[in-house]
Amino acid sequence: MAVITYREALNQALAEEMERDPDVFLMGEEVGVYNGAYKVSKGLLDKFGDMRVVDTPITELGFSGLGVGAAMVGLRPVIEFMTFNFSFLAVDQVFNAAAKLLSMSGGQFKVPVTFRGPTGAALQLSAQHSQALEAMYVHFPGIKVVVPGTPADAKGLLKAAIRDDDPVCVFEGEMLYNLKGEVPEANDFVIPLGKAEVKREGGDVSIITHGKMIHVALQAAATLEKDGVDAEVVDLRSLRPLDVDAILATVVKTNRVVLLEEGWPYGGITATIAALIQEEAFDHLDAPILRVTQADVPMPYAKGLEKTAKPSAEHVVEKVNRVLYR
Amino acid sequence: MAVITYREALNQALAEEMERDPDVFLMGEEVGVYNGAYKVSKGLLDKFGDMRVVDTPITELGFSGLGVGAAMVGLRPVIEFMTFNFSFLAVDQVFNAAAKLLSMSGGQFKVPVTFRGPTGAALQLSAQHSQALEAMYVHFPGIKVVVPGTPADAKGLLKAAIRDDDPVCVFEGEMLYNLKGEVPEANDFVIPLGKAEVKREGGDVSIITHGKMIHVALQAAATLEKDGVDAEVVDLRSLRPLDVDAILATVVKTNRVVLLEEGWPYGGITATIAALIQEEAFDHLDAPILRVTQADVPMPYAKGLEKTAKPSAEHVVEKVNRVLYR
Amino acid sequence: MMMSETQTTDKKEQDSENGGPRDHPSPAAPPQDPEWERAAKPNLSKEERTMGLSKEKLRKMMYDMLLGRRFEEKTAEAYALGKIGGFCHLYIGQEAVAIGGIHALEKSDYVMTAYREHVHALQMGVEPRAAMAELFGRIDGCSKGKGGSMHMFSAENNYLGGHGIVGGQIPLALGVAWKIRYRQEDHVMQVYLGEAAVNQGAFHESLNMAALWQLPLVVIVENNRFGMGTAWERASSLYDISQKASAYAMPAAIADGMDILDMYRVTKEAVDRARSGGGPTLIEARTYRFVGHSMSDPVHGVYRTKEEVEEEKLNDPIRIYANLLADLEILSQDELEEMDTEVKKISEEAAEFAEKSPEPETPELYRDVYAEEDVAGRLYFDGRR
Amino acid sequence: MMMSETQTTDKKEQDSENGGPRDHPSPAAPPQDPEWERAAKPNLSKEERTMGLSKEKLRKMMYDMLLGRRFEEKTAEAYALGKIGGFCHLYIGQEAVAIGGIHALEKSDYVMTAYREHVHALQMGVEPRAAMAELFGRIDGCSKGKGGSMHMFSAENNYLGGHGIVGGQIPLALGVAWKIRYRQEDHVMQVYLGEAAVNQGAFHESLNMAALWQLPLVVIVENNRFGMGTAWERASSLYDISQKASAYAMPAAIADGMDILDMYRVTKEAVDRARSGGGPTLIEARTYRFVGHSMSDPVHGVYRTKEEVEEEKLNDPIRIYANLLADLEILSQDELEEMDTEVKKISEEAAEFAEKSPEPETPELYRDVYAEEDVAGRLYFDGRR
Ligand SMILES: Cc1ncc(C[n+]2csc(CCOP(=O)(O)OP(=O)(O)O)c2C)c(N)n1
Ligand SMILES: Cc1ncc(C[n+]2csc(CCOP(=O)(O)OP(=O)(O)O)c2C)c(N)n1
Ligand SMILES: [Mg+2]
Ligand SMILES: [Mg+2]
Repeated sequence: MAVITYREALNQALAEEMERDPDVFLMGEEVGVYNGAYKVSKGLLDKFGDMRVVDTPITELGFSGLGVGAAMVGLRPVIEFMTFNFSFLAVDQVFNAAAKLLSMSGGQFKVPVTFRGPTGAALQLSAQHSQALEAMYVHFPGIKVVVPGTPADAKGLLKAAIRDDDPVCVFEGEMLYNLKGEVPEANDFVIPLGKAEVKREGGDVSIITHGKMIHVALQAAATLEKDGVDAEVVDLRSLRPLDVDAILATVVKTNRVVLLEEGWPYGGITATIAALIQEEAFDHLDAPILRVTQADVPMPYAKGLEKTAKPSAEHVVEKVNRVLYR
Repeated sequence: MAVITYREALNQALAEEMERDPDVFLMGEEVGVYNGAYKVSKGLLDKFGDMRVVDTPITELGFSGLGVGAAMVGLRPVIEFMTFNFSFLAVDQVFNAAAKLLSMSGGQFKVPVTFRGPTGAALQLSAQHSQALEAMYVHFPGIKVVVPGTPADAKGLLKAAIRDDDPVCVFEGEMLYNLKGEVPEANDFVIPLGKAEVKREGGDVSIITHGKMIHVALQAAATLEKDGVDAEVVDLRSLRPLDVDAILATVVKTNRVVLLEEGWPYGGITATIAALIQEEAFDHLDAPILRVTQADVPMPYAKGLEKTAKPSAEHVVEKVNRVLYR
Repeated sequence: MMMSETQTTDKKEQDSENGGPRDHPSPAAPPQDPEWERAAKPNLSKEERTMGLSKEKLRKMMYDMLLGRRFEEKTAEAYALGKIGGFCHLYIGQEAVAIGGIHALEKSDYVMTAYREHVHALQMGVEPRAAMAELFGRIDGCSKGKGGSMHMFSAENNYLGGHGIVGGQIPLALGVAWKIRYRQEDHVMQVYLGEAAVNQGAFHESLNMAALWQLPLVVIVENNRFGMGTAWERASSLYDISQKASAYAMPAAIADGMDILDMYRVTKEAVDRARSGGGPTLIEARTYRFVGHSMSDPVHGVYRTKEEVEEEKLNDPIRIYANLLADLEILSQDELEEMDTEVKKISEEAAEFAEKSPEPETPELYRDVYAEEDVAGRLYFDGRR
Repeated sequence: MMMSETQTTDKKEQDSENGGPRDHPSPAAPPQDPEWERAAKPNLSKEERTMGLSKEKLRKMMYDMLLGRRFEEKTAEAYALGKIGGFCHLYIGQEAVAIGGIHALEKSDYVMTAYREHVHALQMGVEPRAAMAELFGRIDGCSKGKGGSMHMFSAENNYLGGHGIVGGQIPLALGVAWKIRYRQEDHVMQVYLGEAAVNQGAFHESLNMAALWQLPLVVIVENNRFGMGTAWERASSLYDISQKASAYAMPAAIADGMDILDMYRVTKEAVDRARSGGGPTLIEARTYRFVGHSMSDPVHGVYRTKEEVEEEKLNDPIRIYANLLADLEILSQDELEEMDTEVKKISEEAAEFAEKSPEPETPELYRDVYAEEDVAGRLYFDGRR
């Protein structure tokens, strides 16, 4: 297996799927001539030409709808949001069109579109540019949502998303683009949606998370290990479909749970998972499920405040100690 | 106290606040000449003139932003969404502007705007017109959310929302507009945000809900009563701020909880409340918290399917029986 | 007329100039002739107006308008009886627009519109019985009863719906036009919208991309002068919708939406241009709604007077066309009545069929939500299945 | 020039006509003269160009541009040293636009812009030290360090920010213009945006309402020919932004954004019209960005050549203006250098001040999220407090 960056993994996924299927094209702001605001589409314009790697005007609502419409009639568009923060302008086409067309048409129109881009906070981009929005997307039936946290997952899940016949939103991490990791080269390497992965085995407590936060969780687990606590880290990878079996399995194994996400708590992913666990594994819980999220405020610009606002390994360790009653 | 409809209660609230404060104005589609798509603003144009009751072009993004901008410089706009289903087009101005301006400006610009309109399903309006979206709004810090379920609450909460210095979203119920109830006439009748109300006392189980669903809950409670089960029905009324004390009090009292909401389950209001209860009242729970929501699908048009998809008293009774292990 | 007079900017030429703004020529805007509108509708003899179309086609247009009218009258009846629920928007008075416009298309072309769509659906080939069953919310409906009045679809007929968000269908139609260009097909995408949707940002974002990429998109604005209760002049600072195309260097035209042949003539020119790679066109069809906005809205009262409606009804597109066909001896009064009896019967039978068609069963609730359900993990979180 | 030639539709007159579409006159579109642009910038003598403005004001304009330039050079320096984080968009090359535009305003008028805003903030009265402290993310910053480069605000100076969503500030500005009209004040709202924001639906929805209601809004499009790496001609089917105003029957004008006096002249006319109840104006300021889109974007390479940038730099607004003032003996070379030393010193001191200003403390995290925190119930759900 080659060691490549998360960015390169996404780039490979796009290139391979575009090679494989002429109906796949990439559209968004700066994806072509500029090679992508975060260079994810580097070289694709040269390779595939400007009908398949398309620079758009800054019109999120318009080109998102274009992707949905093109998908209705058989293309497999990959629509890039420069970041999901800008997708607020486009959600009508995602939630009122993409999510509902199959149902409203009585099954006649599939919408195999992929929406992708970075989610969450990078460094000091302040309130409007630092939002982790997967929780908003996952709320709407008809949409599928994946959140790769490693290069291998990025490649395997993006390929799966593009091949899937439903609208799939791929939430990437701006801070992950330079992350290196081993990635299978096989052209048919695909990670099926709905499969979580245990990123670290452990027996004392379960830390369940997704995306960028798996690295925070692993960091916390390392700290806890020094302290004699053996934490299991479960990476959900896919939020809808959700690997409930994997969640229940780790709960049954450790009986103690800390949930971690990058976004806000009210209506967050962790809220639904906590509700689900207490409903389906009530008797396996030796302590209440605790949650770690970002501070429930708009992200401030100041370096120190931002750092405090973000969920950290310290926060996780503290909650783990609480569920362990230590 | 006079007995009036929910619609009239909202109309009174608007008229009284506009009388009281010249900076309050109502803007939206069809609010003026047409007296409101649901006649909530009946007579207001004649009373206050076309600078204070303003018909807009169909441009949700534009006039929502107008409301936020006008609020930045001291007006107190009430922006009506004909229904919240159309507000997807406007959420960028609500979540990226209204929710964040005070914070981004370091406290310099308050945004005393009110967004209001019906939420949830009426009868056979199908997928795009039947969404209960309060869960999406409550996710964003900086926003306040209220969901009146009775005429008195409608009047008291809308008045409070208009007087509040933060952006407040008032989720009304299309199916509630004709509901009659006693409403205090006093001009200074205001229901403070963040105060839940026990709509029915009971000792065996707590049904916690909000908005239109309180009537489904009360219906379920009536059925259960015949069956010897004494259910308490807690109406949250305000979702952010949230009356956590009232929630914990009823849990401590009954030790069994069923949560009910009109919207979808993933990221729903009930998910957060379940997570919160199990975290803060773990040892008071004699059974897992169960949730009742609408079917996790886009709302279908067909009468029977729609009925099945909506949360019903039967669903609630069934879950209550389960938390009572009967 | 405007369409021909309005010239577009040639992108290639523009892009090839590399000197920056000062070198880019300003494309022509619509002509300033105050007579523009009459100019837009040339003064043609009765014979000329038929453009040499076959007798059959001319009769078919009449038949289609009659069917649309009678089908919707039946719909109103069924709605009053509570057989149909939800929002229901009738097209009575506007028939010439969609029927004239769609007659200018080939079978392989696509159509999409808003929620005032029954006639568009029928014209694209949806069986009256399937349309009526949809209105009744039955399993034999063209959307299996899941869409209703606002969301009819027919994949086999390239009818792409039926959309409820004002302006929402425009970016979707842009995507279909994109697909045609992408696959180098010679089809055309025709999208209809009400004049009030012109104010939506989606309209402007889409027209810009359609013109920028010269996509085969024909945008037909049905200007019936009201968006619910709001008169167009209270919603737009510029009355002339066709002129808005000049902001996109896009050809535009005005059609008399009460005259099916003028509608056909104007649309055909735009469709031919789109098919031959000439890019998009904006058409403003001036029409009028003889009925309320929806079943709950009175025909007149709050926002328009009885007199206004009565006066506009003198322009009934069916009567106007019937007189023309009679004068040209293409369709006699008797033949017209025969036709009418036939379409009434079809509408009648459609209602009987719908009445008999079963409601979708409960398992349908979780069908058509996802195309690929057979995945690992959980897709539904309502704990009901 | 265009502004004067473009006539608007008189709403009152239009509404009073009740006959419907066919009676509504089509307003004039921009002139078709291919020479429009040169026509837009009249051929004035050096004296005429100063429009009889006082020597002080003419010097102040120079001072302001110099300060803007030096302040941002200091900003770039501090950014390189890691003192400033996040996105940082410099205005170098475009100074004449905002400074000329804001000089046409009264103290009681309002300004709002996008994220390329340092100079707008300074020009509206934000102290250089408060602006620099904001960039450093310190408590003495004009937004208490919570906004940063993209979100500067100053209530006392009517500077309304500093917005990060392309086009997002336009509806907000519309709301401020609405408030001015609502309170019958004689203020003016001036909103700046980049040319790429013109494609956003928000721009169109807002212009329509501004024109429909004749609000005192002056919309200034800073056409620096690129939205990040996308040349305007690759993003819009029509090059001439000013012409887009014809879709709203709104007066429009083009200004030479590299010539502060032309910018002032054109803006002043629009501001006076707005103040006197004449409604909104769209101004296209043709300018150029001498630096990269943001600190991470190279000055040239991918989307524009070194040669192009070098050639445009010959139009440096500061040099152009300095020469004019020298020729008119309003500001000598020595005086200019004195000025330059002064503004360099101010920028220097601003950085020192920012360096010393403390970071906001942790309790600030939960301040300014809600204006009314003292409510019943829970507002924050992170379980941290
Ligand atoms: C985004 C959005 N806003 C509001 C509505 C409610 N609504 C439905 S139809 C309508 C009027 C539309 O008028 P027009 O576009 O002229 O079409 P017409 O009804 O005249 O055919 C409105 C406001 C909606 N469906 N979608
Ligand atoms: C809605 C939205 N989409 C995308 C972006 C990312 N973005 C930031 S600046 C920019 C280019 C804007 O160009 P222009 O409007 O011309 O302003 P300029 O940077 O040239 O001053 C883009 C695409 C954004 N901030 N907001
Ligand atoms: Mg209309
Ligand atoms: Mg630009």
